[in-house]
Amino acid sequence: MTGFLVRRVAGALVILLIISAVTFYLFYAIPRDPARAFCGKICQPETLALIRHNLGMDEPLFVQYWHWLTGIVAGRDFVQFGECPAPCLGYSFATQEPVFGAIVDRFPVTLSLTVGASVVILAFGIVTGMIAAWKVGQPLDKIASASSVIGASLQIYFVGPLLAFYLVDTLQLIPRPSYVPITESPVEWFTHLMLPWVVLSIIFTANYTRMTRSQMVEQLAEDYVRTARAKGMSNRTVFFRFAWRGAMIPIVTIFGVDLAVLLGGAIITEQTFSLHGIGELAVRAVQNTDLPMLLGVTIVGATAIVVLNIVVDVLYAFIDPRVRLS
Amino acid sequence: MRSHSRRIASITAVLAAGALALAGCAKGGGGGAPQGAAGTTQTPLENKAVSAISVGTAADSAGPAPEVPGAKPGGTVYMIDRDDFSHLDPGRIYLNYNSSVSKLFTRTLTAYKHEPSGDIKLVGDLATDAGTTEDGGKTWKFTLKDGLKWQDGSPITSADIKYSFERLFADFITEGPDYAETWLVPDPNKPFRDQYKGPYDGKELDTIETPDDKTIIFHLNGEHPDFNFTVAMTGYGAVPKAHDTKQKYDKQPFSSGPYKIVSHITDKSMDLERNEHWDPKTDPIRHAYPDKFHMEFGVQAQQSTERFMADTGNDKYAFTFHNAVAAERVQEVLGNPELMKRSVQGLTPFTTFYNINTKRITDINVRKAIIAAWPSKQIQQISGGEINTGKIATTVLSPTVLGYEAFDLYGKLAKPEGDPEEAKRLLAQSGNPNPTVVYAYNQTPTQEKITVAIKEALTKAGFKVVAKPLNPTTYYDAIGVVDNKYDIYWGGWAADWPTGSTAIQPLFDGRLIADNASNYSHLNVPEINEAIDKANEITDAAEAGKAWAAIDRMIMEQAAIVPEYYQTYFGLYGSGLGGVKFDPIEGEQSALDIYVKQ
Amino acid sequence: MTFPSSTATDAAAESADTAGSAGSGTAAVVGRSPGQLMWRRFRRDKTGVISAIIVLAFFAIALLAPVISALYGKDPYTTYGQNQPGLLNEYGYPIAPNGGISGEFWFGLEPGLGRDVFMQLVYGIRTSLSIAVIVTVITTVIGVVMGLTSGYLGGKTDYVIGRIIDTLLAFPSQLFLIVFLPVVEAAIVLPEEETPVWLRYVSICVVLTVLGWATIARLLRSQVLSLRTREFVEAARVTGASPARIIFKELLPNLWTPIIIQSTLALPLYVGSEAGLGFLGVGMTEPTPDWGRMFQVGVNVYHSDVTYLLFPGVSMLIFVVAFNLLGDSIRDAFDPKTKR
Amino acid sequence: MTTVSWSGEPGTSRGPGPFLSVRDLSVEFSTEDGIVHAVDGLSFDLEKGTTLGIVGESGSGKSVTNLAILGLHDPAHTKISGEIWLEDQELISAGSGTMEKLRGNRIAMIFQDPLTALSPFHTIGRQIGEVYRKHKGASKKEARERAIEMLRRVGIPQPETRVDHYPHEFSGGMRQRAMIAMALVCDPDLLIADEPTTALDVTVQAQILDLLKELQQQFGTAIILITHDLGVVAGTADNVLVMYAGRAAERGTVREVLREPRHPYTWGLLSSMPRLNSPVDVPLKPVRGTPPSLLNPPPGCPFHPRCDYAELAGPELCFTQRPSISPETGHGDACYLTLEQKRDLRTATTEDRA
Repeated sequence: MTGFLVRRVAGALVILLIISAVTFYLFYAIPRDPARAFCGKICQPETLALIRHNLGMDEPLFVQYWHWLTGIVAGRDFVQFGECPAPCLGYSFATQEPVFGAIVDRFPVTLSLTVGASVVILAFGIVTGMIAAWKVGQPLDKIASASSVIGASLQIYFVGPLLAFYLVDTLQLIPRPSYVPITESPVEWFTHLMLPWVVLSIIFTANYTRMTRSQMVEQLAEDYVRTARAKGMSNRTVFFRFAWRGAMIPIVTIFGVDLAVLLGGAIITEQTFSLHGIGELAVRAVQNTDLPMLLGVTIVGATAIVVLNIVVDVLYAFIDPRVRLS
Repeated sequence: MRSHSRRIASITAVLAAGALALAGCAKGGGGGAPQGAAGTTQTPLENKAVSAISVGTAADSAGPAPEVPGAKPGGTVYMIDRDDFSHLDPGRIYLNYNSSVSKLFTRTLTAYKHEPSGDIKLVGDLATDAGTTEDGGKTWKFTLKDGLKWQDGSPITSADIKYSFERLFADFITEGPDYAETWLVPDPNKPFRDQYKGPYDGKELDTIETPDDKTIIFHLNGEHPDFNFTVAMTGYGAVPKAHDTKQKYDKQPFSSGPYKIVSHITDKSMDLERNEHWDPKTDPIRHAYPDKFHMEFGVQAQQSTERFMADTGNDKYAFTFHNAVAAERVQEVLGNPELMKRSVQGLTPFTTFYNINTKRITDINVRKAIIAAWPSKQIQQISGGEINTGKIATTVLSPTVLGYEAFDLYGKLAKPEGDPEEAKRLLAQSGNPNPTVVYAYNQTPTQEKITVAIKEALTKAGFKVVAKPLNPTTYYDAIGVVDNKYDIYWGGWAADWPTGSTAIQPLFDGRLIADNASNYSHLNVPEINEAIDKANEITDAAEAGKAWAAIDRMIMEQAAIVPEYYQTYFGLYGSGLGGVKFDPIEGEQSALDIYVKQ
Repeated sequence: MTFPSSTATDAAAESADTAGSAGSGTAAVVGRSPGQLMWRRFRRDKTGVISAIIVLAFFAIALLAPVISALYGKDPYTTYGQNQPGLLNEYGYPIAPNGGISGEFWFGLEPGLGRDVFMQLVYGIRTSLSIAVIVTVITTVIGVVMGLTSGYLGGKTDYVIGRIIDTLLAFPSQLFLIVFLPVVEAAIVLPEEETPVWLRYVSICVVLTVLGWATIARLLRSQVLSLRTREFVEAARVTGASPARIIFKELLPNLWTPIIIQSTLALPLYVGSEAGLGFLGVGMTEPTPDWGRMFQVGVNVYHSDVTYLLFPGVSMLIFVVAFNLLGDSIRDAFDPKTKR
Repeated sequence: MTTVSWSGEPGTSRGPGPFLSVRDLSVEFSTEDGIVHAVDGLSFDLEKGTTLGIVGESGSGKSVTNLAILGLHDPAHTKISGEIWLEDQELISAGSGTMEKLRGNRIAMIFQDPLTALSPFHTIGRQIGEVYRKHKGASKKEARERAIEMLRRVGIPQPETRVDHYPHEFSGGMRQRAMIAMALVCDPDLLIADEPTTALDVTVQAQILDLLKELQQQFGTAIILITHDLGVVAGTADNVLVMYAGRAAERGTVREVLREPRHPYTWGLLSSMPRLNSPVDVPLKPVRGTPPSLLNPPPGCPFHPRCDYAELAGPELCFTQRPSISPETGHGDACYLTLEQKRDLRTATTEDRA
């Protein structure tokens, strides 16, 4: 287990290094001058040069990248912004705040959104999938299958505004989506995030319904399930204790892969409902060509995905005793 | 302001912060008459100057500000907007949006006072009057009022003011205006930072004299008769030496105004509370009725419009500095008298226009043909009509600038949809009936559509149009290159203060052409350059106004730009608020007279 | 002491038999090829057939767009609303109710520019579908090649390809999509040239492909890894078959099912992604008709003109649902074990 | 000890009779391609403490028969008719609750491939124990002790630690032993072993078969041993039922069927089997052709397309009419050839080989 973790973490670090380098070089390849953003309306060339120096942009690209890397460990000191304690991902070109702080600040929103949506996706998707599998071929199964096909075909940017329009504006059934810290008011946290959760999870839920159903059907045809039945286990036991375990393995795997997609979905969802999460931060960074922020968000996003994938692998070992973490 | 229209700025949210910072603040003058409740039909904003701008007296400068009828102190006012304030350190402020909020906690030597009549007066804010000069603008003297205090209760002294100017030379203060810096060093033609490096290494700037705690004297290196307008810019606001946290000051400025910042979470929220040490008797422009302000950021125009329309919960007590009614909801809002009662409307100091690169299109007839063929009406329709954009413009100067004169050299108001026949005639004169023009545009959804219309209209007139999309984040970098390969590209501007000098000189003085400079049409006509110099020396405001209007006409005769709009602002606020007014100087809602209805 | 009877699939047939689904068991007996069987099963699936007809109809519309345009008498580029007075009001919205639907403009007019919605939709299918098809084909080919190479060769190659796949899958791709497109173009096109339409088209394909192939490659890699140790492959190897032969004759035939299933899954996803790009403002540029851009406009104007959002929304929903159902049917036909 | 008889009237309650009695059992699957007649009118009996070997090729219906006894078929796609009596309990008409109580308790089953037949997610101990808990109402602790005891009984070393292992940590033979332990944990009266040794190597096969025998002697369990391997039958079973195309082709005691096979199909099976006492250079003779389609079974005797002697019984008989098994009790087979014809042909072939 320890060996496994050490190797996986090392691998993850390499991946993150590659991603950061690619992103760094790629984004810096955009023909633009961020220094211009720090210069007044009527900008003197000397001022521009001063700003470039302040930002460390007068150095070769690989030196800049090196500074960026060391900043994460040791912190940096910018003339333009002041001190930036470790872990320093630089300062935003747009808001002039430390990138790391901004991300930490936004983290609870995105975490609430994705965790909540994951719960909806897994709970609802798996439950409906199991119901469908339990009632294979019966009307309930057909309804579940049909609605999951439609759900899987929907787009966040189509459903989001429509639901908001009808549920919030027209019918006023639920409050307008926003983020209330759970520490402040758990109830409001819940009610205000309901719509985003639903919208973000619609597409995924449908997929998990389909997947759970087909996995369950497949597992129910497995030999060991037949053995369980031959042992006199009741249908319920067979279904929930035996087949379920087997069906969960591919679902956990797919969920690990989906996390990246879910994060992408969170971007659109946050954008749709104006939630100040990391996704929204990212989109603004893109719009502003806010390189440090973009880089920071990309790295944090990638880190989240990589770490969660390790978690999924560990989880995998718990679900499937055949898998050994070595 | 370099945002094409609020629609583009707010909805597609693609303008780079850079562009926003560049956009500068709206120190334009003149009063687009605020039109509070305009009923269900839109009241047309006339193309006429409403420029009752004057310099106020010491009496005008004395506090307290005249009471707003019906206003009572107390309550919390909410503010929702798309963006957080990019800067709060006065030295780094150029953007109108930052200025609007700074007025709540940063005071300047002079400020604009909005008379109930709609007239605007430049009055002393920290100073007892709008400043005095006896040598045509080379030496300026200001005297501080009594009873001025920082938020910790310590007095605001002339040394603080001097220090506020000195620190503008520091290497990290690069975003704000640099008029004063350039004028306060011995040689205006050399980089000012080479001549003084700021106060942090202990050196003082000897061109600012503080004979006592109340008096401050500026010795400029030239005649600047409108220097008292210059120091009204938030960029020259007061910063205390004892509490200057350098870079950190940008997030937590030390208050000299009626409120202080109690918390500021970047991009999310900012909370203001009363500054008990602020004395209303010293302040001619601020009321400070609410006890608190809670500001929320990240609300797109679409959402803020919806929230104002819904008018529930705390949104009842909300206003917005900058967010306009989302273009797609304008129709709905205009049709709802109840909403119109809670709307704010007015002409901003911003003008927008299409630069014609005179370096590439040297034939004036081709330039005139472009203006003639231009589909102004179609563009306005695509952008959501007049209320979302502005009045179709025909001049360089905005009606909000002192001295503005209305004229329409190319008959655009008669044929706003474009006159292909006239354009063809002009092209025939030029000798090339089918010139190729490169139209570069900011690649945003609205701009793409506008491009379709422009291409169609110009093609009809015989042009061959190459449409060149530019990345919104690098748009200004691309068109800012002197040797750019584009012929027509959009731009916008607002004067830094309501005289013609900052409205015209940066854009059309041929001697200022440089990479990243703002003379995007690259116009370099000696007569115009000379006229600019002359106009700059006129000390009488009305005379100067006339001179600038004449230059305006000269520029339009050169067909250097296709004027687009005099921008309008149209915003909503919650039903629980009173005293929400349009600020024609900043071109957005003002927080100074706001109160919670009780 | 066993019967050397019948075929090598003895065990498989027996278990299929005992499981109560004699499908594959009898297949060998009747002697139909898997292709024929699949076709037979598919034809019997009503949902599948209807979906196929709908999907084909979409493709037909895409192909026949110019014909439809000629019959209908309009094109997707003319700004009817701006050229003819009385169609759009001063805010650019259609004056007639329901987004300006009329006998002349069947699906109404686009707010702002006043182009014909029906034509936009018809030509928009072309853009969306062609991009989706191209990207699906390319990602599948790359994915298959990489997956096969990685799985078959193993060792260092596998390690390198595996890490590339990991990296790509760990990348927040939504972000990458938004940022990468402008970068690609800025790098290629000279400032004074108009960015050609095909370049944006190609960039979209390239970006979607770069981020898309990893999924299928990962899937095929694991499939190949499990196939590689199977007897028939071992046998081929022992008998000295060349790697090419093993890959093309032994491995590939066994991979067709996952490949086809994966690509039917992917295609509607790419339709969505392409529209998503348009929605975020980095998709196809004006004036090329594009569904994603219609969405973007639609989401902005739906309060005043909901019709304009509904047309692309519902059309896309129908297409994606039909394609997903078709995909399911194809999957069932290939692999009756997971019958719906 | 006669195993196979026609006693008993369908539908009537029975007095003391054979322990297990299958009467006219038919099993049909509906598939997309049509109806598959997997088992067609099969009858047989089984007494306590004896072993019945069911032999046949793939798809001959032997496994289906036994799944029908356990009621493990997919009810949506399967039609079953006939009767199955376990002492005085009719199984086909029994409710699912009754069947649940019987399965694993009175009737247990061992499957061919212990790797796939055991749940990979649960420990061996738990899988054994849960049967005991379900049917005997034992506590977790008792179940665990019972599991250890059972593991010890089937010859697994260190059962105290092995009980907590997962199936993938066992070797193939050990897994099958565990499987047997699981089947026998409730001392069932009837054990159905479906190809219990096919997946194992030869030495382990023998051990497993010995184990089954030994346990049978200890507990008096009746065993149905399904196999396609006559060798296994020869060493283990008391009686044999040869199945072909869902029907009984021949039945009798092991001695009868192996020594004096009557049905040409049985001959084929035997001649395709290597013997230790026959010369190595004599080639084995497999049954030619392939098993018939159960969708469209050939008319007449289902074996006729593969039978070398079909003409001997007359020009049409084998091709048009289905032979039924005769005589009704004792050593019987379903063939139109006379006993003399069979004996002559049999002698001829045996001499050929010898």
